[in-house]
Amino acid sequence: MAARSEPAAIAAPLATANGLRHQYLVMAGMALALASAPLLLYPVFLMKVLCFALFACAFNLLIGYVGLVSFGHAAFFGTAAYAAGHAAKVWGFPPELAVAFATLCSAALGLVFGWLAIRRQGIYFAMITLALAQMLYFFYLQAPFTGGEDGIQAIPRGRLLGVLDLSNDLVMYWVVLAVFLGGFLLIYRTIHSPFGQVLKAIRENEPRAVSLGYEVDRYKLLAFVLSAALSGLAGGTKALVFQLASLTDVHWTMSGEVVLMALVGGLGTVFGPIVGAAVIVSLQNYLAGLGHWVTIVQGLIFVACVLAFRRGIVGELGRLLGKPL
Amino acid sequence: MTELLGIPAPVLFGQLLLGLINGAFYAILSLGLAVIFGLLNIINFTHGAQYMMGAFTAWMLLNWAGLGYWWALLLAPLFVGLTGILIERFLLKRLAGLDHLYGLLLTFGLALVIQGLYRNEFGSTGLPYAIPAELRGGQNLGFMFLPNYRAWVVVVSLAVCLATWLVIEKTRLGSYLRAATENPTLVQAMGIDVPRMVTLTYGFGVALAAFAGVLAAPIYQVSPLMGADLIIVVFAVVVIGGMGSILGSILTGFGLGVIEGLTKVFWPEASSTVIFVIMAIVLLLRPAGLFGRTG
Amino acid sequence: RADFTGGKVRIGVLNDQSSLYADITGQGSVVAARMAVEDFGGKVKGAPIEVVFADHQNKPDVGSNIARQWYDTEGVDVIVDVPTSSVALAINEVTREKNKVFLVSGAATSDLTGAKCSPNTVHWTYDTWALANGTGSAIVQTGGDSWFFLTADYAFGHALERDTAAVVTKNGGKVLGSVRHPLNNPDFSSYLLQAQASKAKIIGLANAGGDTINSIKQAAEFGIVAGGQNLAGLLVFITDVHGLGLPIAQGLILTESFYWDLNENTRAFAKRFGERMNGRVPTMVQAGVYASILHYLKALEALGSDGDGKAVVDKMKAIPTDDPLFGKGEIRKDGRKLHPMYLFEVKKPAESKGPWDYYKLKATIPADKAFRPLAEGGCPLVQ
Amino acid sequence: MAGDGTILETQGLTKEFRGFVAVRDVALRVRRGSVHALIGPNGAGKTTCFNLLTKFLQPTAGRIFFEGRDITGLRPAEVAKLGIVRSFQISAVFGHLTALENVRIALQRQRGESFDFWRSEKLLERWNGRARELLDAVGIGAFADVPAAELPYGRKRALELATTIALEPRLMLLDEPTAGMGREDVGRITALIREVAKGRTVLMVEHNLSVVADLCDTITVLVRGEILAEGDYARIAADPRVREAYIGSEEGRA
Amino acid sequence: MSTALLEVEDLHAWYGEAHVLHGMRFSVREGEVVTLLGRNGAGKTTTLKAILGIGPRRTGSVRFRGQELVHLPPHRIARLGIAWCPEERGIFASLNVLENLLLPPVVAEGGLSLEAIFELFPNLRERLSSQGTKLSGGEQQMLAIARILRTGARLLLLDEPTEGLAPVIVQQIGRTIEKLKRAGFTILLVEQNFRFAARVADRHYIVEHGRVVDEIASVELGPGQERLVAYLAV
Ligand SMILES: Nc1ncnc2c1ncn2[C@@H]1O[C@H](COP(=O)(O)OP(=O)(O)OP(=O)(O)O)[C@@H](O)[C@H]1O
Ligand SMILES: Nc1ncnc2c1ncn2[C@@H]1O[C@H](COP(=O)(O)OP(=O)(O)OP(=O)(O)O)[C@@H](O)[C@H]1O
Ligand SMILES: [Mg+2]
Ligand SMILES: [Mg+2]
Repeated sequence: MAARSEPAAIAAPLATANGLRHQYLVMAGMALALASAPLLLYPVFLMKVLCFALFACAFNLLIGYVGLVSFGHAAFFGTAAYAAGHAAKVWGFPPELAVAFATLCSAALGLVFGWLAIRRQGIYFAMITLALAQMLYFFYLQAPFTGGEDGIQAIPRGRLLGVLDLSNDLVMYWVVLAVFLGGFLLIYRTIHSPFGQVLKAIRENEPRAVSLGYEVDRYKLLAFVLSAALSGLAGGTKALVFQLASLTDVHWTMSGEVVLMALVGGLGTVFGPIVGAAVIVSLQNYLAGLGHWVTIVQGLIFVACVLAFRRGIVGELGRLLGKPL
Repeated sequence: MTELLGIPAPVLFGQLLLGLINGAFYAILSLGLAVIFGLLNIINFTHGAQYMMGAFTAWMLLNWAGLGYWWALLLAPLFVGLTGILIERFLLKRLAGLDHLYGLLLTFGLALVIQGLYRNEFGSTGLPYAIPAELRGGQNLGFMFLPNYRAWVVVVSLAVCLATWLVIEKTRLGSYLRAATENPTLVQAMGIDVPRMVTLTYGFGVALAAFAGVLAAPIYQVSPLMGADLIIVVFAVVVIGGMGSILGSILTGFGLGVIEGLTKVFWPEASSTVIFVIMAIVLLLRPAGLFGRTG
Repeated sequence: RADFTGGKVRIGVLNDQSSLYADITGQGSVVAARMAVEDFGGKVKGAPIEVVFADHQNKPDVGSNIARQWYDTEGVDVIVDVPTSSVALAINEVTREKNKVFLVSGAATSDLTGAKCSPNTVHWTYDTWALANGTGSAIVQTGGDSWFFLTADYAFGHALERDTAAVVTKNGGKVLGSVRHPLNNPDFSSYLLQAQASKAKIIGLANAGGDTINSIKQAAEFGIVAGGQNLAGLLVFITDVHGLGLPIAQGLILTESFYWDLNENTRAFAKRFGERMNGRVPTMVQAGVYASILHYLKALEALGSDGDGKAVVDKMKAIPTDDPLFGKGEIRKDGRKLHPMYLFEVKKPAESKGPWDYYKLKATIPADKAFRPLAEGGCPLVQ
Repeated sequence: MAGDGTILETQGLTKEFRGFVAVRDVALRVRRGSVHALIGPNGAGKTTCFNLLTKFLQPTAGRIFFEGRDITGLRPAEVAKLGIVRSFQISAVFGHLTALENVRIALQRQRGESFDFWRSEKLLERWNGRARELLDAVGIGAFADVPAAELPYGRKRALELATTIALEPRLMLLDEPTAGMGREDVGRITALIREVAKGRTVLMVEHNLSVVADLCDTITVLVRGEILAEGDYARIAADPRVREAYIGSEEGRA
Repeated sequence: MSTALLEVEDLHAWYGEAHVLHGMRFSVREGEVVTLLGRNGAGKTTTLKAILGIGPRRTGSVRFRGQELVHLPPHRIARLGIAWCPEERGIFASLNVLENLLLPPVVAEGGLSLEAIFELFPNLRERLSSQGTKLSGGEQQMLAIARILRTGARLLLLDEPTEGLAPVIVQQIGRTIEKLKRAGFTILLVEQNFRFAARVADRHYIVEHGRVVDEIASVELGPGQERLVAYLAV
């Protein structure tokens, strides 16, 4: 069997159920830290981190646990951003409905993309998702409701359930935090569910899983749709936070960015994508003041990252501690 | 006058020819990318930056050393290829055996650095580079005016592609390259210096990019970002052709140039997307690309 | 007693530092801003003035994010420059929401003083209407009465085409057709061939940056100008001409609101600017950054506070403008700064006497004719 | 149509790869409850036959009947659900999962497809007992918590067998179960197969003739994609055509 | 005692942290067929890899015709005339059968001609243009062996060459090894199938836990057989 070491190189240390207690501790610590973060840090920045962290986690579900690298995840993120923006601004949906609608749109899109792409593997899967996403980008560029390169601006944040006024950054922050934690826990649960167990088996040895009677394509498709939906949840929330949905959200560089986040944090680690998202978003934010040195410094950081922490920050950390994180 | 789908036939011929010319750039660039991917299993995201370096090297040779186009055609690939060899030796080598994503991230980071440095030095607008005196002017073909320089581009890139193809497919070297892609250890255990072969191959792929850059300098603006967006399209070409297929990347390069050219007539807005549409269709019908081997 | 937030005045230069528009805006704008602060004396009513800057990468979300953070946490009271219309429109929204001040120099869209106008925004240097009007009417009047457009396929390109086409027809010209190309398209030969086939006298380039440069360069290659057709660059900056080189750019007609070699004042400014910028000359955008900040500081001095952005802008509108680069002028109710626009022709290589000596002045369009009439913009502030 | 004694039957089974016929017009009949061997020289088409029977490959022509039902058009996973489970020529385990988890994956499938991503994997612990039983049965109970990748080769094959049995297959297809094994493991696996074959049907490919002679009731010899001979070991071993094509001069390995 | 062609002394090897070879020591004389026997995981394959300098980190001494190999890169070692047939066969999917066959460079005179190879393995002749990995398991094994016979290397390292082969072919390979020996090739063979090994080899080294624990000459295999079985059984 010409087993190209593709998934093996990404292969995460798959934790067995009993070695997970420390992960709950880290999770609790993380929730606490996030809850107190707005005391120290600018809430809008934090919200950006959270939205991208959720996006990266959703992406990681696919690459880390199914071994599929999607290069078109911006399609789900951006579609949701447009859907939420349009629903909130033009149709006057309340925020919770707008985001729910956005998530649904992305899930539906995930079903279509997944159905087309799921039978391809490795780089071909990546490329077909990229191609589909580029076609969608073109559609959004031309479609009147997206506002072309101006995007949908001034999206109202509205009132959550008619009561909570989201135009207050802090209130918005709590909502985003809740959305993020919800999404994160769902992903965590998925990984450690009977379904997740089958996913791992498929990633390890697909023909064997088939011979045991598993319809592997359906499992992959469900994972893909889940990932798309959660990316959509992140994108829709982001649109409300920044009151903006634009072509940036659907451009291939966005798909690239989420790959970066997952890589920098550590592929197939539970907390890696969160750390990766925090790092990349901070870079963008705090390096902006470096002016024309931004891209150079960013580039150097990527190079250093690959050379120094192959497993990503969290991956290396987990290795040092001898525990999967 | 004969018309086809509302377009006068002569105009159509002209567009086909132009498509072929653009295809020549795709072909050379994707060839380099395919060679590198084939052997190093690395998606060389620096390729666009290296193409740009080729163009800038030509500019520097002219303005700083007084060496003209023909020298540049020879020297720029050499210089840029050498920098490629350094990159392979000191950076890429450390990624052996890892997933392509790591190589992608590394080369992407490098591209950012290189483009940033050039921009800081030369500005973002770019610099002029004149068409060499020997190739100015053009031929009136009746249906269109064909600049001599463009004709030269097609001819020389066809020649370079063909030569590369012959060397890789028709000599033992080709088998070594393909085998080393799959199992470098075993090939080395057969007595072939795989590390050096890898280094040289990367250098060669990079030199091809630089060569395309020199060819491009007189027609496109010599600017730091000239290769930044190209890479993704060129990569699509490689995938459509079938990863690792040399012939595939050449033929697809020319073919897609033509298709893109036609799109510019019939639905100009979509001309930058058509490649991805084709990629999606091809991959759905032929999972390993047009000329790829299913494995 | 002056009342400045945080005890100081902080100016944020937000533009493209690293990509397409970095030469037009970029570090040069930051230098221009610093020069304005120095020329003003470094302090307003005893309060120090600071300049910060950031790169918005031409992405609206990155830009609006930085703007929010600047306004909310870093004591920035005014944002200047902001090229790329989509980003400028986003900042326009954020600034209005936070009641700060936005001095646009880099962006072109005339919507900023039209449907999207805001009491917190001043649009200083130029806009699509002014460009279309300057270049369009001048060319039609000199006999270039049939046009074909090469248009970048995004809202800005569409606007430029639409505005120019209107000017052309108003002046008795004809539009024979247009073709829309994707943004950052490297090869224009196909489109140029279509333009050639249209037999229009003038090929209007409703695009910007690298797209314009490449279209001009390749038009020369295909002998389009030699064949009797002429190019009209609708948004061409002096840096673009520099990038093209005179052999190719010569004869191009374009509209700008500033040229370094206009008069004593502009030459003096360019000299000082060049000393800090490697001998480059200021673009009109960078000049606009300088002038708009000077005027802003004057308003602050008169007002004695910067907390209420709308009040500051109102003050800016109340005081007539007067600066060494754009001369005397005013800011209209819709936020439009008025000054003359100039029609230039790019010199032949033989005519150029030194570095950056590129333009011949062909006509001056007086301030009252240069910009879209107040009533036609549809700005809600005007009603 | 086959009588009651036949569990699997093929008619005119043919597979062509780009002009090369790997399996030609094969009529195979496997008796219920028997251990049936498929032997033949390398490249005869044995693995291809397995791939056709389990639908990993689509036949060019011919039909396949399982318990009288035509399964020619089914997908691989459907065939598996009907109770035809195969092993692979190259050992196939889920390397990063523990031995216990490997077996559980098979047990889990019996609950129907597990698409419930919102439930805890603790749910799976109720299969632990049965999984341990199975591991004990193949003699690797002590390795239950070791990741499969770290098991020695012979034990991997044992694990694969345990996983296969967990599905309670009605027909087991084993492709060279003893290949690459040390002597002691061959003995153990032979015994194991004999054990699990009770009450099931086994179709196996094997080059080790002593194992074949030991275990199998019926032997089909495939040569160049076609059936050359069929019968019990003594009859096959005596057939000069089989000796020439396959067994060679070596005497009495049994 | 004639001088050894290959001498291995105090060879240690590690996969990462795992210490796998603990001071292997053996020698092979020119023209001999020597086997390494031992249970799964004893370190036989690792020994072959360590000789070639691929895979594990190693210390100690490996001398070929008196030349020290431990500091040489693998391709230089191969060029000295050592060829390896790996246990997982290593057939290249991107090459067809003929290309696979022609891949290893000829390092010395005296290799087999293509004709001779096809005579040995007639299956290969028919499948020349098909993709290497589309061959059946056994055919791939034949190809892997055939491939190194062409190169003229004088020392052949064969790792379980009979695995998965039909009895007729095993016999044929046995005859081939005898023929090669007569032609002056030296062979170091790793085997599980000790009946086969016993027939073709001059001497056997028993490997346990990364060490040679015993040496048995074939002639004494009659009485030595008991010893051997004792080593190999549980
Ligand atoms: N996908 C394929 N494409 C082309 N030829 C194939 C393919 N699969 C198998 N073959 C060919 O079909 C023939 C039968 O192969 P198969 O693997 O069934 O043999 P086998 O009987 O299992 O042999 P072995 O005992 O060596 O495993 C071989 O000649 C092989 O080369
Ligand atoms: N790549 C590797 N990484 C880590 N450990 C390894 C690796 N390869 C082999 N080992 C370990 O080294 C030891 C020796 O393995 P080796 O492959 O040399 O055994 P062997 O005697 O050839 O066995 P077999 O008969 O199964 O082929 C084993 O314990 C094995 O688990
Ligand atoms: Mg087989
Ligand atoms: Mg071994």
